[in-house]
Amino acid sequence: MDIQKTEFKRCTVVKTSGRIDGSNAHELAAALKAVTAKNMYNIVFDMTEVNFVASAGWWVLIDTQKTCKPSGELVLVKVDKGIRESLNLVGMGSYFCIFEDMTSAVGSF
Amino acid sequence: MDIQKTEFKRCTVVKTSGRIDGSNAHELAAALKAVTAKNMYNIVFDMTEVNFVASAGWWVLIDTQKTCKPSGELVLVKVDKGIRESLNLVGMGSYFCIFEDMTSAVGSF
Amino acid sequence: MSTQRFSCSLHNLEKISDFITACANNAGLSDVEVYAVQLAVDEAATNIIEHGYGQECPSRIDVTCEYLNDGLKIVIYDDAEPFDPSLVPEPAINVSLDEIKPRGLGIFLMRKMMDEVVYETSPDKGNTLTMIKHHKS
Amino acid sequence: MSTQRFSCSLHNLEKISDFITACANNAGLSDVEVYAVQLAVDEAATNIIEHGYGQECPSRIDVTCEYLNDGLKIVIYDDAEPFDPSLVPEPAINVSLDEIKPRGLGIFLMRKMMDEVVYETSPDKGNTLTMIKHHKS
Ligand SMILES: Nc1ncnc2c1ncn2[C@@H]1O[C@H](COP(=O)(O)OP(=O)(O)O)[C@@H](O)[C@H]1O
Ligand SMILES: Nc1ncnc2c1ncn2[C@@H]1O[C@H](COP(=O)(O)OP(=O)(O)O)[C@@H](O)[C@H]1O
Repeated sequence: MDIQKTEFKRCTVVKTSGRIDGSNAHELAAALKAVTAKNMYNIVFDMTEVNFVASAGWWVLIDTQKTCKPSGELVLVKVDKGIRESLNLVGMGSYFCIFEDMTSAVGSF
Repeated sequence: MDIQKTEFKRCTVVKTSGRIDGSNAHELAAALKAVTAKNMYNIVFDMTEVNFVASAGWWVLIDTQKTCKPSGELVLVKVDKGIRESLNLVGMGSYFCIFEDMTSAVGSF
Repeated sequence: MSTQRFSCSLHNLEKISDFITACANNAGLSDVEVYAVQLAVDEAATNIIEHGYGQECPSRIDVTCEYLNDGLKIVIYDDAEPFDPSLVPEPAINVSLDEIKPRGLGIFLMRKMMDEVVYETSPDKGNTLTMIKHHKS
Repeated sequence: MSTQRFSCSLHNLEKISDFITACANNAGLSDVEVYAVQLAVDEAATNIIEHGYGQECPSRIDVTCEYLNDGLKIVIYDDAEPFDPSLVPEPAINVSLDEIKPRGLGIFLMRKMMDEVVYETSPDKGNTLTMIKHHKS
């Protein structure tokens, strides 16, 4: 799993691509923990190139959101329609602000 | 001259397209003054679709930069090669931070 | 009808997904329906590998796609210990972020994503999970 | 060689640019060289309209493109009052933002952008500005 991080003045953008499932969710968890461990709690997760998120992936993001709040927040960018619908179906859509573009996400911090 | 403004939490993005010359530089000036008049001194000027800037245009941007600093700053995004070279040639390149992409520009505030 | 056998590693989740995605597309499901099938099958296979086989991987998972007139039937077979889903509690949904407890969404998601989800198990014949997705129209 | 006449409105700057851009492309100039010609001509035409004719617009500007073996020659003619560029002070360049004073960059830019810039003027024959841009190689 290839994970890129970009630090901006007020937030860190984390980006990966492809599938997030039971085989690699722990890698994403480690990458996000490395960010919050530096007390950086404003995180933008760029999902432009993510095409699948199993519940194992959502638990990682929910866990990160719990760590970030209330001092900061994890927000999502460019969430694919199918992914978004599955998130809403289990009532988890309300845990994340979802932005349509990167600029708006970074500009929200 | 079509000018779009988008307000983010820490900065305002101003975007136009085409030519900035003696015939329309005053329109850009008015749009930028409307931003600084609201005490918003962090401005990103999106030049992705700007293909020509005469000195009349640079004076507007320099004037805005003087108003913004030191409380804020006017930064430029996606400056075309020819435009950038002409700016450097007259020693004005140093007046502006130039970003390659929107996210970095907005993320700098 | 088409069956593929996968060894029980989490690293095969993507291969399983590729297989059932092709089936779901062939069955004429819409993009959102295809995603629903992908998610349900992924959660099911993950459970079998993690909970059923306990990551021990002595065996395999058989996935069968069967085209129906109005959609797709997927059968997932494993020979791990018998699993009785009626013993699994319903997850708490629509709770606040503070209250939510990790895990326990897989089976719930499968039921939400698919039109039918049936677990059959017997000590000698293993576990058979049958899931059906109908087209919308 | 090709000449076009433009009425002296700032709104014609774009048309003037379109004309000389086509010439510069035909002359085989590179993108950066074309931009240099666009900028020099735009500054020159703006000066004629703003300072020469003082926005009064009683007359016109003639722009001529002439292809050279090694580049492009542009001649801009107006019949406004005679203009003597030797009276124009050099702008202060590379000063800090606080110190920079607006305006006075046009002629400087023209000279930087073009290889030759020659002003000729006479009370009866008007002002002729000749600018040459050579290709790099
Ligand atoms: N195929 C299976 N074999 C054995 N146990 C299972 C199986 N599927 C689910 N379970 C049990 O049911 C529980 C709930 O499963 P599920 O809803 O998928 O959530 P999760 O896998 O996140 O815990 C699991 O924690 C496990 O104890
Ligand atoms: N074609 C012209 N006719 C009359 N005056 C001119 C002409 N071009 C330039 N000038 C004079 O020279 C000055 C400097 O011109 P220039 O370097 O282009 O800067 P700017 O136009 O920004 O003042 C002008 O302010 C004007 O007084």
